[in-house]
Amino acid sequence: MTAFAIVLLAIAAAGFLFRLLRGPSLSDRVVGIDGLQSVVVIAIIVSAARSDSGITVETVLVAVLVGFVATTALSRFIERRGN
Amino acid sequence: MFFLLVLHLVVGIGITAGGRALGRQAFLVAAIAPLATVVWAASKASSVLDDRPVTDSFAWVEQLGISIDLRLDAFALVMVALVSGIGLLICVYSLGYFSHDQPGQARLAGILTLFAGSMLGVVLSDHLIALFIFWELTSITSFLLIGNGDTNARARAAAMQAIFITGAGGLAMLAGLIIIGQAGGTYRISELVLDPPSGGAVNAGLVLVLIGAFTKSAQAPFSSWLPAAMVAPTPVSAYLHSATMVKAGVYLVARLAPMFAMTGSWRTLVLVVGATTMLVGGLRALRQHDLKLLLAYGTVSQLGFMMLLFGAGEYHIAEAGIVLILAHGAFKAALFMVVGIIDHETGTRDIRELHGFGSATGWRVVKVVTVVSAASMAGLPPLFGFIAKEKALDGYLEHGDFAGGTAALVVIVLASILTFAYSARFVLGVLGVFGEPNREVMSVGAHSPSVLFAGPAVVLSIATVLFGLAPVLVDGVIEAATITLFPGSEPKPVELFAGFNTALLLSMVIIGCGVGLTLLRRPVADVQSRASAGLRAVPSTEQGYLAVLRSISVVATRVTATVQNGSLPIYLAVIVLTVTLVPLAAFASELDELPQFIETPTHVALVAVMIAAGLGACIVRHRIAAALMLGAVGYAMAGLYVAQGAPDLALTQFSIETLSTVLFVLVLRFLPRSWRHHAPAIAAPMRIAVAGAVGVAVFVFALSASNARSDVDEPSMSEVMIENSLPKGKGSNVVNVILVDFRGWDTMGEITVLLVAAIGAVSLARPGRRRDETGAPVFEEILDVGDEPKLPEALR
Amino acid sequence: MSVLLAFAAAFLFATGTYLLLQRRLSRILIGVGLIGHGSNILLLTSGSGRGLAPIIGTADPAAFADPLPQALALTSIVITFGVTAFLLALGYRSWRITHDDVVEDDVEDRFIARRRDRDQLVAEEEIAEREQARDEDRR
Amino acid sequence: MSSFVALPVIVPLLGAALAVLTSPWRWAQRVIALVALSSNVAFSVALLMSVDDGEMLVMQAGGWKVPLGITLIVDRLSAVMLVVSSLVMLSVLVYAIGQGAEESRYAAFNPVYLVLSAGVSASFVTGDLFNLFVAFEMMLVASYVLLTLGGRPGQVRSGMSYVVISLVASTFFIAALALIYSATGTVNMAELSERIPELSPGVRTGFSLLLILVFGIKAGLFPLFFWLPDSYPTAPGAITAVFAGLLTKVGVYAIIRSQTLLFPPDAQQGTFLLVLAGFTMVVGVLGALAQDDLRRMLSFHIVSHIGYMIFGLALFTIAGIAAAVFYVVHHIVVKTALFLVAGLIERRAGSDRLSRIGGLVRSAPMIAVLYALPALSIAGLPPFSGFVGKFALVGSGIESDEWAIVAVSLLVSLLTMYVMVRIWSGVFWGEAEDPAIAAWIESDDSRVPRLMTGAATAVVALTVALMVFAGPLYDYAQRTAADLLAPDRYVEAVIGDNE
Amino acid sequence: MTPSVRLPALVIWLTLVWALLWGDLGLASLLSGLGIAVFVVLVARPTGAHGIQITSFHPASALAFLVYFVVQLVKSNLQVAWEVITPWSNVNRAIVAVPLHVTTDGLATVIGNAITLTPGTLTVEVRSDGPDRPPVLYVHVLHFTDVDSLHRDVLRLERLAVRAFGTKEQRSELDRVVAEWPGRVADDEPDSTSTIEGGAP
Amino acid sequence: MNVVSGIFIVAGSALAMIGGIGAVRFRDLYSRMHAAAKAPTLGLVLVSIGAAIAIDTLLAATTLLLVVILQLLSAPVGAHALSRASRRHTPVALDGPDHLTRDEQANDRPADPA
Repeated sequence: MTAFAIVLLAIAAAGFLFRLLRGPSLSDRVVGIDGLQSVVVIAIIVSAARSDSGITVETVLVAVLVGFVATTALSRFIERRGN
Repeated sequence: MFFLLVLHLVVGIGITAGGRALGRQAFLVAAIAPLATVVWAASKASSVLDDRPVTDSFAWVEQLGISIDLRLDAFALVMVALVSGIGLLICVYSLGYFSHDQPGQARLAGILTLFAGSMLGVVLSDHLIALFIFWELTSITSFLLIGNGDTNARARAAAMQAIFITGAGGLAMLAGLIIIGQAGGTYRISELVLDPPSGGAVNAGLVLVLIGAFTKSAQAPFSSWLPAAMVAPTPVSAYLHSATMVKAGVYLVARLAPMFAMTGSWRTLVLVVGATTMLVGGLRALRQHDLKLLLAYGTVSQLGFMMLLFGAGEYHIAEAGIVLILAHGAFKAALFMVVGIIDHETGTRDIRELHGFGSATGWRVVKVVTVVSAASMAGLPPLFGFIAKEKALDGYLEHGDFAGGTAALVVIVLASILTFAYSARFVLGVLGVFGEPNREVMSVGAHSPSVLFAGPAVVLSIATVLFGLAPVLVDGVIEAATITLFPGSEPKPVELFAGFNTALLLSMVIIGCGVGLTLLRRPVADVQSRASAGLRAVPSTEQGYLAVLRSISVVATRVTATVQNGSLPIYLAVIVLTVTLVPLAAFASELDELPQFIETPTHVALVAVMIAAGLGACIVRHRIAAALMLGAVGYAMAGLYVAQGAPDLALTQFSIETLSTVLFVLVLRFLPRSWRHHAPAIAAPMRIAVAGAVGVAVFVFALSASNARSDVDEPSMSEVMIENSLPKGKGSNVVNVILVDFRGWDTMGEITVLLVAAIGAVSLARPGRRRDETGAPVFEEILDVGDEPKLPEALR
Repeated sequence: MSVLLAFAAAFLFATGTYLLLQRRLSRILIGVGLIGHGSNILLLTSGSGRGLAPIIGTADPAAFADPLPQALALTSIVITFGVTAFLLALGYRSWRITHDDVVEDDVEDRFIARRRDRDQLVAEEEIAEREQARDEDRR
Repeated sequence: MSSFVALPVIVPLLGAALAVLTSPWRWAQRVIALVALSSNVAFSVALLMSVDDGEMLVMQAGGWKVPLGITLIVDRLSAVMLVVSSLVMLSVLVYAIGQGAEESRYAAFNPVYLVLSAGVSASFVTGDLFNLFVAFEMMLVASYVLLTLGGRPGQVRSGMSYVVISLVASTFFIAALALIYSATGTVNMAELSERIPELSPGVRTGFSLLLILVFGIKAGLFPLFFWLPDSYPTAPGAITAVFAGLLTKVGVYAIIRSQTLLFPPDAQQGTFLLVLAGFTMVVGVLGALAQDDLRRMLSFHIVSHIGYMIFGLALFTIAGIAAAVFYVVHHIVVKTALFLVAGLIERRAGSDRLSRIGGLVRSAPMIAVLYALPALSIAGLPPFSGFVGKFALVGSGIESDEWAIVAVSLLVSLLTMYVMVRIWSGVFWGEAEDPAIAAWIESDDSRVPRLMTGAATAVVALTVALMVFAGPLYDYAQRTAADLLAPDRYVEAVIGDNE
Repeated sequence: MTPSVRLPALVIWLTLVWALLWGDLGLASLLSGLGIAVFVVLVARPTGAHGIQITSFHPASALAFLVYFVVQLVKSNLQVAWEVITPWSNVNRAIVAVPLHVTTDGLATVIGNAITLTPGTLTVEVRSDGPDRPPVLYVHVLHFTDVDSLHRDVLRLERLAVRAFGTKEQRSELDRVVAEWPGRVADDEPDSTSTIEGGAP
Repeated sequence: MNVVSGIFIVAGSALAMIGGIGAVRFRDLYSRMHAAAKAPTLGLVLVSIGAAIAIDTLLAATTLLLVVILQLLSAPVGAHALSRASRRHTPVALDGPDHLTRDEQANDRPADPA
């Protein structure tokens, strides 16, 4: 089950990675990395579920918390300097 | 004996440091040290001559065998007499030479005293390394003394030349001494004499030692520094560059020749070099107009003479050398003093500007001193110099039956003719014969020298005459000295007239030819200058020195400009290539099998992300975009951490990645989007090649290191850590326990690093409170020059 | 350590190196970041291999991932981050001064390179003096 | 006594923390820093005496036994390094206070300086390879901050190069650590000493080379030294002295330690090190010759002399290593002294460009003497400590029949002397060409603060002391070398302690 | 919420986050979290002037809001899925200005966020015309048909939000607006039949 | 792990995949944002629920709840911040790269700051 989920997530990661690499604007890349981050977070939760380990979940908490900060900072940058 | 050295040191430093108030009286104070030495040496003379040398020793670095062993034997006694006796006279002479108080005199007096101490150390040392130590000290003090008139660029250049050449020789010599010492098992000369080592290494060592001795004693081809050193004040020239320091090389040769003259190429080398030096020096002396340079080249020639005498390693010949050392010390110092007097009173040393000095008593005395000393130099009887020459000729005639002995004799005769000629030239020059009418006349009516000024030269002349007439006065010392050098030898007595022999005949020939050469001086000069013009293509030693200096300079600039090109990318390329490629072969040799290719499909996905984003980071042009690629790699890393069972790491990775991104954005937002074009320091294909090499290397490292794990039986540290985490660390999260407890010391350091980095970053990035006219904050540190003293405009 | 992960580390080292060899601080920083990731992969895989999070009580210790490399990697990540942050501050400062993030060549080194191009000598004074003295001597 | 081992790290760190808290009051910071560093001197001397008398002092940080925790160990080598470094740190601090420049202007100076001291000490006392990395980083990050204190354009430029190169070096160090752990399963040096010989020869050799090069970047070996001459001269005056004297030597220490302790004789890279040493010596001294700026000359010169130390190590004989240890100690003190004097010269003459100034021997004879002593020493002229070091090196080289390196070292010694003499001639002799500068130099002497001169004098006095006590020091170095060549004692001290 | 309620709430929230970050709901981590939270609150002194300010809270209505929100979220995802499978089906993107009726920033934020997570819409910008005037949202619409339906949907969301988190005045104000609005918006229950452009035609 | 949690997890992952595909296939920035802001968010929620069921401890559940709340708060805010920022710097053009048929914001804005 989780293996299947991982495959799905890999496809998702590929999609976002494509966006990150392809651009064309900086905002697009931010969309890409944001998505990538979400996918990694989801993947971590999936692996936590698989390995039954609660500790891994904390990682996710932090990731979600700080990921938002990065997006905001990047947005601020785009706002000031453009794409 | 140490008290003498310490006395010199104390007096020297005392005068240098506090002697300003003394003015020229500093030289009187300075005289204390040589005076004490002379008195002390005199008191020890009888026991020393009885073959009961005085010794003293101080172990400095025992494990290395460096100890300061002093030994006053008969030969040393001769040298001490020379060093301290002339030193004493020079001090007195300086009082006359420096007639006014000038700043810097005390410094000169102090360094002169230090030199005297060092020179004393050289001649008293019974230990090769101790000798070397004092030897180098004389080089240093000589450097300071030559450069005494430091505002004169020529003085500086001459000082540099002297220390460069003698320093180079000194280093060769150091290596040579070490080789000899290691081969002989001791550095103590008095022990080496008993059992001199031999062998290939010792031969090489001896050549090196000889190079050192040659440079110090201004032998060809290292002689160029000595004439250049004549820019020094005359007392210095008289003392260092004629009477004492330049004899250090000769002294060393004298000490070593009895042991090593038969070893390897010693004798050939010494004879060839000595002969060349003697001839070339004489020829060049003959062409000088500057009295001081004339003497300098004369000194070079005489030093070559001494090399010929001591280097042969024959005690009969060496005995002549001892006589020559003494005689030379007396007449050459006196002549230098005369030059100093003339220079000081008339302001010139050019023989074309001298027309005689009138008949003041002082000048008459000077003329007498000149004639007597020059005659001694020329080898006229009944002076001390004559005895030296006579003994030398006799020695080579009777005992020069070794290879090259006859050639040496011929050279001595030829060079002695030259010596006669330049001695005559000196005398005639002082007497005003060369004075040219179209030149400014400096000498006539010059103030006549004071008693103190002329006195020391007179004393030396008296010695020249006295020892010439009554050699028996020094006979005992010289014989004892010879026996010291050659234990068991039976030297002939020193006497003025040894009977009608071949040597006497040769002396007559020399004098006759010398007179002829002097009479024919004009045609000879013409021939010489034509020859010299023809020889211009042949590099002189001076040119050799300059070429060395120049090539050092060119090589230094080229190498530095190439290696240190100032470009960070190139530095980094060299560094990463070195670090990765050098160990590559070693690791690659162990890479015989590959581990499993893929552990889990998850890895494939994560690595794919890393690779794609990594490539993206290289390709994208936008800064932030590249930073985002890095971020993507970071997230993939976080994923990998989780996959490897390292959630704590993933957590950290997320936080750090995000923080980095934020910081990047914070900083990069200021940078212009479009930039001035800079040519890359390294072209892209080259960068790719370097990157590829690094990648391959890391790949190999990683695989062969992990293969190697199977070679080690012991468990890894972490197994113990897992066992102990709960019972001892009181924590179930092993990573946390490691960080907080087991390796808390690391964590303390890590926190410190973070804090310091934060302090640094804040202090760099924080603008000051001041604002400029547009209201923008001013970075105070950039502008703040603080309360440093206001510099003159030129220094900004 | 699998071949794949070794390759990943090597690849990160390579791309990082490629970026390092450029003049812009921003690129260099990204290069350093990549190399850092590469070395962390090496560190992480230096242990006993894949495993479960090493938390006592959650599983059999034999199945644990090696905890020590994790701790070491953590320390190194944090330290590298601190230094990177400082470097960024330097970059900012550089921008304040030059309005760019190019790491310029060292001025003094360029000066020496120019001297080489003009074949100037180091010990000019000494050589000139000695040459002059020699010429006088010759006359 | 073995609990003393951690003090040279902990005391400065505590001091740093206090100094941060007291940052509004400079006098308080000064008192703290001086007390911390003075007590460091005291601890270090105590450690040295205790270690020289008997056993190595081992402390397991936090009481965690091997292999749980981090081993801190002081043997003869560490002890002497601690003593010299603490002395140098203390005197330079006094000098910096006297200078009234960066130290007075920036509150960050004292704390960061103390961290630097802690980092240096930590590098010397650690018995754990990873902890060595952390210690390096403590030292380096402090050095970054100190180097760029003031943020002037030159500092920022060279600071970037310096930080980037150090960062890359650190990353490679981490990679090397990873590989070593991967192969052996430990990072404790004593355990490594036992396990590395079990590895296959290629891997052993590879690790040996890798560590030499990684540490070589910090030590400033050819061809890894480029960062050094570009960055050191831009640091604030007093700081350059510490950098020049100490930081590279920490790299040298790491090379000596790792080569002798970790690797069996067949993996020790004697020949390779000799080649590196030769190039390092030559290129460094040529670099120094090509410069006009006093501090740059001296900085290049550091590189050259690192070659000497490596030369001694590369022989892997007692005589060679003893010479290297002696040379390290000598060089730390003497180089620091030279840089401090260079600071005096700059303050007195307003510039440190040889082509612009001159004649200081008349206007500032005291500085001339202060320069002459260490300069003669570093040029290897007798009877100064540099001569003893050179003698020991050349002697051991000849003993081992390494003629090429002996020849190179002597040639370099000559060029070194030439450099020192050129500085002397340029700074102290002659006179400034520009009359304004000449007048400035002639004018009164009061602008060099007494405390600066005093501190410089103290370090110069230390160089003289090295000469006087060269005998005992060399004895000590020889005992150290014997220890280093027999790592069993070290391993026994660390691991035996466990039972 | 008055500060006397808000600050303790903040402390509790921070303590909880702290404890969860430590991955430990034990006494030690709760206590230390409490300490840190109190410290943070005392040091930071959040006055609420610039922060998001929720002025009131009604659990029942909030639940209604949540249910509506979740349903919308699911729906919006289905929509995106559909879009992904059949792209370019209805290329009619637009940015529409939607005036709000509430004046507090906090509510505007909640509404704006909810809009982003509801089908076919994405808040692009919030324009604030002054402290006392309601802000205007600019909404990016994937399938634009007409302005009115969009306004209506937002109003529905706004009303739910105000009922959940608004003050009494705000609620009555909203009721008034809704009453004035032509058409059916007053339904409390989410109505799947009259939403905005669900799916593709 | 039971079937229920498995279904949740697969569903969530599928949503994430849909977001990823959307990020590739949508032709303009805002549409891509629609995809990126919504799909992974719900995906995360679903996976969290699945994981909470699977792990079945109070701590994990609480943490995951917190994760969900934070994600629900932050995703739209991030998307909003990003879209606003892009909007300010993108030249207004109907039928331009953003494929807009109507842009009321352009009318309300006096001038384009870019």
